[in-house]
Amino acid sequence: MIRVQTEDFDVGAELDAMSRGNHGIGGIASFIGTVRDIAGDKAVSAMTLEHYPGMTEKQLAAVEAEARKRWPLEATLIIHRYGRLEPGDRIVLVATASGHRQAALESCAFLIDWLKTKAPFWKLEEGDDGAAWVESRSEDDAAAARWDQ
Amino acid sequence: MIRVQTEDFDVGAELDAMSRGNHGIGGIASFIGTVRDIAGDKAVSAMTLEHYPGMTEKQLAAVEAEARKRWPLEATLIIHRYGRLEPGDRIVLVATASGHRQAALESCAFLIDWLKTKAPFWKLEEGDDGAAWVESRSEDDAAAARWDQ
Amino acid sequence: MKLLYFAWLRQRIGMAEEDVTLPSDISTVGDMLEWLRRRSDKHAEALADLSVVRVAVNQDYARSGDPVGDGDEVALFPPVTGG
Amino acid sequence: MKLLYFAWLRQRIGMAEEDVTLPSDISTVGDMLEWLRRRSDKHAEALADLSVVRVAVNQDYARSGDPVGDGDEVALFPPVTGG
Repeated sequence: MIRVQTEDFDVGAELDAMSRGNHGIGGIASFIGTVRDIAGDKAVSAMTLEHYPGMTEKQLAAVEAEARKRWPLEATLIIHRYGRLEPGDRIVLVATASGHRQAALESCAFLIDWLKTKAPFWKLEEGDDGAAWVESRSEDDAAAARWDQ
Repeated sequence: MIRVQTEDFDVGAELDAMSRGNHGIGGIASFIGTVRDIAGDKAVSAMTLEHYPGMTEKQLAAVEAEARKRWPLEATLIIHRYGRLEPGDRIVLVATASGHRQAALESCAFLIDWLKTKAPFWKLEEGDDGAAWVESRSEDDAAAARWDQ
Repeated sequence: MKLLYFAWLRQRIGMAEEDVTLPSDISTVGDMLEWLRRRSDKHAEALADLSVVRVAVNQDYARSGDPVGDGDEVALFPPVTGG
Repeated sequence: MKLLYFAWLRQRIGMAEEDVTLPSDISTVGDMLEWLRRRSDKHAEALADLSVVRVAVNQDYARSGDPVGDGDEVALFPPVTGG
């Protein structure tokens, strides 16, 4: 399931809902991304996430479908917020459920790695010197690329 | 933090509690292990987890300390249940929080892999043919061993 | 053709979207970018370094040699930074 | 010495724990296991295949050559299956 929204989400309720009643599930792996109050050596007081409605959902669905092709998954979930967020706020939740632990753990890492380089979101960080667009990180490209090997 | 208990736990509340107020956290990775209704080709109606009080906590604390030595972690959590559980019930929660996504994801996988081969728990599965002790899996040894490389 | 701009490309070009008529002799993403650069000084400045410009045609990533036509929805944006 | 048994070792030996006095000439885990096998038929049967028996001395994993003494807490159990 894919959701793109401004509202926060209840992690416990979301993980329960994705696994409830499916007793073939042996493990649920999840990753929650949150807003840090620092970027490099610069203080961050808030950030605004912009995205490309339509393409976002299309790309997230493609990433989810790829994960389901690579691993035997019982359930997958991606929730990504946009709009203005403050330090400590949740940005994203990805979760995968499988009969097998390694499938859940690996596919969860895959989802967040691919999401970071494919989903059309952009972060505008607010700090002491005003607002600045976050630059993409080569580490993120490398993290996504390792799944191509 | 380490907890060994019979009671269920509230995943959302636990993850909130471990990260609340720490705005250096950028990612929280977690793994929830649940009881499956099948083991191999055998139906499972319930399981009872036995453990070695004292040694369990000691080994879990050692695994947690090793993770904190290997990765820059802001918070770690291991909750493991014992006693009688039914399909769909949660068995274990491991979670790690870090400023960095890969540190959280890798250390979370490390914690559950090492826990599986070091924490003194034993599963007695109940099925159509009565109760049987679960045998250890060589895949679990291999999963734990890859962190030694 | 519907053009969409995001993040600092939107800010530098000064608009979120515009409708343009693509000349009939332009059929690839690369040629379209060269043509767009000549629309205004702001376009030229925003598209000066194409190594930091990503292109999507009908909501899928496209490269310089990929085809593009006047009926497409085309988006220009910087490398993504979500998650 | 306090001996603890878990899982099927507890069931086969027929008790969860026992207090024993370790002979003074036994100083390693391996020698202790050989000695324990001779305590009863149940001990012998439960400890027949040592490849599926793990030993902890004072709540840390121990191997055949590791030292053990009469004041230690020693646990015998199958390979663990938690998580």
